[in-house]
Amino acid sequence: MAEKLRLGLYWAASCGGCEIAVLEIGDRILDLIQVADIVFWPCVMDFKYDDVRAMPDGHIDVVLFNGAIRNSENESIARLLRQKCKVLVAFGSCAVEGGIPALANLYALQSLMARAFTESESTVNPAGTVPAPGHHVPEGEIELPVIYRTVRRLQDVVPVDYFMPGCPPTEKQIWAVLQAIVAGALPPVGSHVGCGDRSVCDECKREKRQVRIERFHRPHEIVPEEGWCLLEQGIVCMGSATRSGCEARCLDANQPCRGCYGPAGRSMDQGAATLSAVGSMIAADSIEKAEQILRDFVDPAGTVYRFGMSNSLLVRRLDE
Amino acid sequence: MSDFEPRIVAFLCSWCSYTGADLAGTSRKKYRSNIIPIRVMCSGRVDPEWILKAFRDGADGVLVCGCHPGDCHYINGNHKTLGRYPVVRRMLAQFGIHPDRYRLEWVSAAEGDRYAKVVDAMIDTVRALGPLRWKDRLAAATDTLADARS
Amino acid sequence: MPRIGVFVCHCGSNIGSVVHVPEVVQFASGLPGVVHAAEHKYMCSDPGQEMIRQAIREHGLERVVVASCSPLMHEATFRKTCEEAGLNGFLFQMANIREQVSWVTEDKARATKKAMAVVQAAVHRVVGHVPLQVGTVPVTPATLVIGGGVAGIEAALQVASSGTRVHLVEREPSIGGHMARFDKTFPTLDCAACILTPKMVQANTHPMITVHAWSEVVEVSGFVGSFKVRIHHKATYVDHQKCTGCGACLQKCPQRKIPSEFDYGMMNRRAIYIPFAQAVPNKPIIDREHCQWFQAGKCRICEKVCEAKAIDYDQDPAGWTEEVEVGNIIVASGMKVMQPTDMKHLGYGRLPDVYTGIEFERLCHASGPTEGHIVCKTGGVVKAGGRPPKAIALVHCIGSRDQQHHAYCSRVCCMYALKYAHLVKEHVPGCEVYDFYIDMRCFGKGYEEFYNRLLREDVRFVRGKVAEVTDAALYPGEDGRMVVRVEDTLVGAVRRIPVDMVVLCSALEPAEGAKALAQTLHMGCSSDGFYLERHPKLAPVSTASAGIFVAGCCQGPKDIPDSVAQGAAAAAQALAMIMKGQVEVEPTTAHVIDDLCSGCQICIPLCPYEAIHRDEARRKAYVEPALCKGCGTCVGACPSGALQQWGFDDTQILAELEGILAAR
Amino acid sequence: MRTYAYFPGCSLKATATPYETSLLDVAGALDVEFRELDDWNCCGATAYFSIRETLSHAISARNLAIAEKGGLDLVAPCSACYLGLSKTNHYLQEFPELKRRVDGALAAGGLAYGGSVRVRHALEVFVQDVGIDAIEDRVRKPLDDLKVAGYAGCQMVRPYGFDDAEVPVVLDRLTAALGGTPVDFPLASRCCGGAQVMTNQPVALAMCRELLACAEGRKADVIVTTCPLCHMNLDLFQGKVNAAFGTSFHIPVVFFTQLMALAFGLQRTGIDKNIVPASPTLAGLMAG
Repeated sequence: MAEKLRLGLYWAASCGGCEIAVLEIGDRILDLIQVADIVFWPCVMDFKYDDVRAMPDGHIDVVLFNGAIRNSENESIARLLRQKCKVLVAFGSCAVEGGIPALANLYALQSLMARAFTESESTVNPAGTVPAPGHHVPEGEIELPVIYRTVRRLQDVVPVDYFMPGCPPTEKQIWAVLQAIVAGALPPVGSHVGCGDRSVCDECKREKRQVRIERFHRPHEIVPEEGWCLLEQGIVCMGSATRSGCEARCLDANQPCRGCYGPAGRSMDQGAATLSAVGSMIAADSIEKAEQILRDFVDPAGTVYRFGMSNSLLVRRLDE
Repeated sequence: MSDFEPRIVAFLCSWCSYTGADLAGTSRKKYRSNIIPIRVMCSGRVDPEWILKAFRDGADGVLVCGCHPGDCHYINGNHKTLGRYPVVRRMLAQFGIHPDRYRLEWVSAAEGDRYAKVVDAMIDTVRALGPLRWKDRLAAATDTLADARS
Repeated sequence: MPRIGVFVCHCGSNIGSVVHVPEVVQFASGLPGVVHAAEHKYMCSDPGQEMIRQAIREHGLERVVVASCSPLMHEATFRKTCEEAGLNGFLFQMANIREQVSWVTEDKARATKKAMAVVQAAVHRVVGHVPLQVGTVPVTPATLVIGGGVAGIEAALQVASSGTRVHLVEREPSIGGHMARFDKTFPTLDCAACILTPKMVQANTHPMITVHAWSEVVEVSGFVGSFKVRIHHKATYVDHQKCTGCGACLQKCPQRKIPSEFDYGMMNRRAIYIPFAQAVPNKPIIDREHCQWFQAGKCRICEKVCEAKAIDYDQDPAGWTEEVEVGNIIVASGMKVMQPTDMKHLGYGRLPDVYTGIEFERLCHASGPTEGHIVCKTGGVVKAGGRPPKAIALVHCIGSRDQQHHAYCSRVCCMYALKYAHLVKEHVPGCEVYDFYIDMRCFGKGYEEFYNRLLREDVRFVRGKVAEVTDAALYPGEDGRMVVRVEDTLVGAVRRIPVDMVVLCSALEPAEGAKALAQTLHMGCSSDGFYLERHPKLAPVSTASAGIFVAGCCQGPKDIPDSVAQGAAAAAQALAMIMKGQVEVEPTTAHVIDDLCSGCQICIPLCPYEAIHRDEARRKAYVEPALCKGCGTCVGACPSGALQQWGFDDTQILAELEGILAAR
Repeated sequence: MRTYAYFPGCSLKATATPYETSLLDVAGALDVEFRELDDWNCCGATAYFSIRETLSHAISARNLAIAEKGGLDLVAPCSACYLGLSKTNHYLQEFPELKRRVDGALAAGGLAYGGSVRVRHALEVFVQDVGIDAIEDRVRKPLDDLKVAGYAGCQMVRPYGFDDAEVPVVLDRLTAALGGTPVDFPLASRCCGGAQVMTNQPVALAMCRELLACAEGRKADVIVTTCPLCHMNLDLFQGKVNAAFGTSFHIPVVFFTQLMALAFGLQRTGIDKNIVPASPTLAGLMAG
């Protein structure tokens, strides 16, 4: 019998949803471990970084890496795993394109720290204590990872072999990709896996009426008409600019697509593509009218880069 | 900052604005040389991706010129341009890019003089805002392991 | 990387005296892919083009960049040059270093630097060019002429004389336009009706001309070679097939007091009417708004007196629409005379006996309200038998050459004012004529001579812009008259000149609905609202829209000789196209990359030409190349990059952008 | 109760006191409160703007800056004040360089002006805000048979005015509401000569003469004006016009607020303070 496949899973800056998504495959995990050994999965089992450091280079066959690069620990483990694995898969939106953590790129680090550790309504911190990388305690020196000012994608720090987007990737797609890994049937390096090649509209069942947008609504403001394209109803839906593969689940739940699968087709920048499509659709014949209609399109950057800030052309806010 | 020479990319629709810019030349109107045009058939062709790409890759300003609303050679291509404009500007502001670095102006084929004025005004505005240097500043705002260890 | 050749033109000294061409050539030769770079004094000359052809052959060039003038000027020339050397014309890119570099930049070093950036952009762009084929479409042998004024009539007659079908559409009940209202024409003083009426009749009876009067073009679809035109015929309530034009109905209609549009409300017409005696077609129409039968449900007198049984009250009030197919279109939709009502200081609409130039024309006309007698109003009504004026003011430049209104000169006012001066002197013995002008513009053949003649006819020419026409008398002799206050710039004094009649030579403006028509035809207007010709000197009757030509005052104010000349010129162009039988169409259309299209349908409603539809079976968009005009708006909007435009592909534009930003 | 900031200007405190008393009485009768601007200064009048641009706008802007603190519309009854304040308002918006200099001057005095004040003429406030109908309702003694030449003058209508610059109509509408008869007065927005009466009197008198001749020609019992300067030129200098041109005009000239006070039946109209005595019809109304 051939040697069993060695799998590693890791989470960097992420919510943990991707880990849960892997467990969504349910009983089939038992099939998986028939053919694969999980050699590193800190979220689920007790592994130490030193265990990994002790492995020979290229020891792990495939690493599914989820989470963005938010701090020095994320980056150093990314580098370590890259060294120790043969195939590195950026798993989930955060690793592929920054994800929700990358929305922080719209703010300066100091203001984020202040908000999180002193200003927020639920915080009691009269001393104004904020985390510091190094700290002396009676037991000795402790060290925390250094938090980065800019949230980046996995591919910004190490070469990545495959990209598997989704927040999180669906259980069906995960299982399909795991099967492909086991079968050695992965596509050429650099490909996106576990997703489609078109846009969410391809999978969306809602009908288009080819109307222009007269006013925008946020999802909680109206009860959208069943079966009709949300964008045409004035709810900013990124489906047309977002890679397919999710089976338009959010749309089935009457929620607009937030774009977690990243840009569709040849588009370089998912946000710009969305704005171009949405802006073209509004019923305006003057800039003033356009401004008036677009006023209700709140927080454009936070909407169209909900998941893709690190993957965008501009990456972050830079104050002049 | 007075010796700062901004670099501005202009996307001009062929029928009105490029023709108007040509007319500025034919009428020997002088304007400053910091602007390089790219001709498209209609301002509606201008993809906001290009604008972001221009800013990221070294432009200090982006000017888009089209036919006046109602005068579009393609009936209403420029309505789509103007529909994209306010929201793109607002988004640029969210990224810390002064919205005046991106302007949409209507220049008809007869308005060579106006084109020259629009260009000079744009250059003045961008010069006052200073260089954007997006890539450099982005690199400077991006931490690496080396930074963390030092 | 394809083999690229770069050719930089001096354009005599136009480029070469500002841009340091050798430096640009040297710079270009160092750019990636460039295997050959050369300069020439005149790249568009035969030797210049030959140089390019030779270089293509000798160096095996696969891409060509010419840095010279605007692509709008010579792109076609150099594409052809490339084709002649066996290279597809679309593997070529033009770098405009004249109109947008050398002519607009003062500093030579900066101009040279900018030229390099422009060349670099073109070199980057041309790498991604792909060969494209210019298509041809057949031309339907028929022409639509919009507007039946003198320019349109001339155009229609010229086209029809070749045996080509013409549809002449006129929105008024009769063709003839403004000229039909004129009494005499300057400077020859020949009778307008005597020279125009035969042409009107000729147009109406020509076997190849269909006159659609009381009709409007409401929709134009298709493209050069085969436009589909929807013509809306307004309801006439008279069957013009049966009507003999006997005129019996006109006499008997009891509704007598309807202000005549033709006479600007100075005369009355009936509810069933023809606008003027020589109207063509000479068939009446019923004005539903004023007809007793339609409004009160009784009368039907016209029906009773009509022996031909032509009256048809049951016509659909919405009229009817027909569709015709034509190969090209001549727009001769004319102008309107500005109503100076908001110039309150000049008294129009407030003081009696203040007229616009065109109204005064009717006053001089034998079939006008005063039967050709120039007289003051009687009891506020214009009619024959009034008191003749003792003095008349002719005021030039009303709304023309005026920053508050129109910057342009209306070109005809000086001359018609002179004509009026002559007519007043002829018709009203002893009447003083004051002609208030800024400059006398008598530019045409025989015009200056006419001015000289008037100088000897005892007309008082006052050089100055009239400040006010008032009825506030101050001095003896002013009571009950109007006073023109003016700064006489030759005398250097403010004068008060009492007169009894004022003629305001008001500006010619774009016709009512000019903008809407431009939109129907997808053509451009200049900032003053007149239609934009393709080139003011070299293409004066072509427009930016292939197959659409302009003639007459819709393109700008002009007199009768110029209108007729343009009508004939437009006809010649239209005919040239029809005789050739086919036209070339640009291949820079949009197309769908099937693998990327999700059928999101965002593009479909954006296309003003309805060129995109959804292939229901494949759930994808499809662009019909014959309908696509190549604006690329759908391409800009496509959120997945599935739509691209030949010749303006995202990769090409981004390469151009990179070329610009890589420079310096 | 409508409330406005009130900029009286110098004339209303000196040569045109009947304008102020009648204005405030009429305002009271129409439930309008004019709150006099605290520590206001001269508007700069017309001429100063052509001599010292920055300074003239600075003193005008000072008034606007004070008014802005109160957040009310600023009402100027004098047409020259109205024009000067409006002009500064527009210029500061249009010319950033001027605004920079004026801001500096204001800052030196501890003031700042954001540009939010709306400058209004008293006539505009009565006719547009209170409304013609409300004015008509308040009439107790209609000006029956009184023929009124409505003389808007130039500064109220040009270039920032609220009425037509060539053929103003607001005064005529007011006259009709008060029960009087507006006469056709084609010179309604013609200049009275303004301050030329001091510097180049023959010119000013000739201009006044045109106005008076026109009013007389149209058989006006009274000329109604909106501006202290117009009033002074036409009333105070009417005798001089007669002397200079051998004419014999005797046309009373009143402020529109005086006509309103008369029609409202208020005690103080101030018409008796005029130089040219009331014409018989006017005197009859005053007596009745």
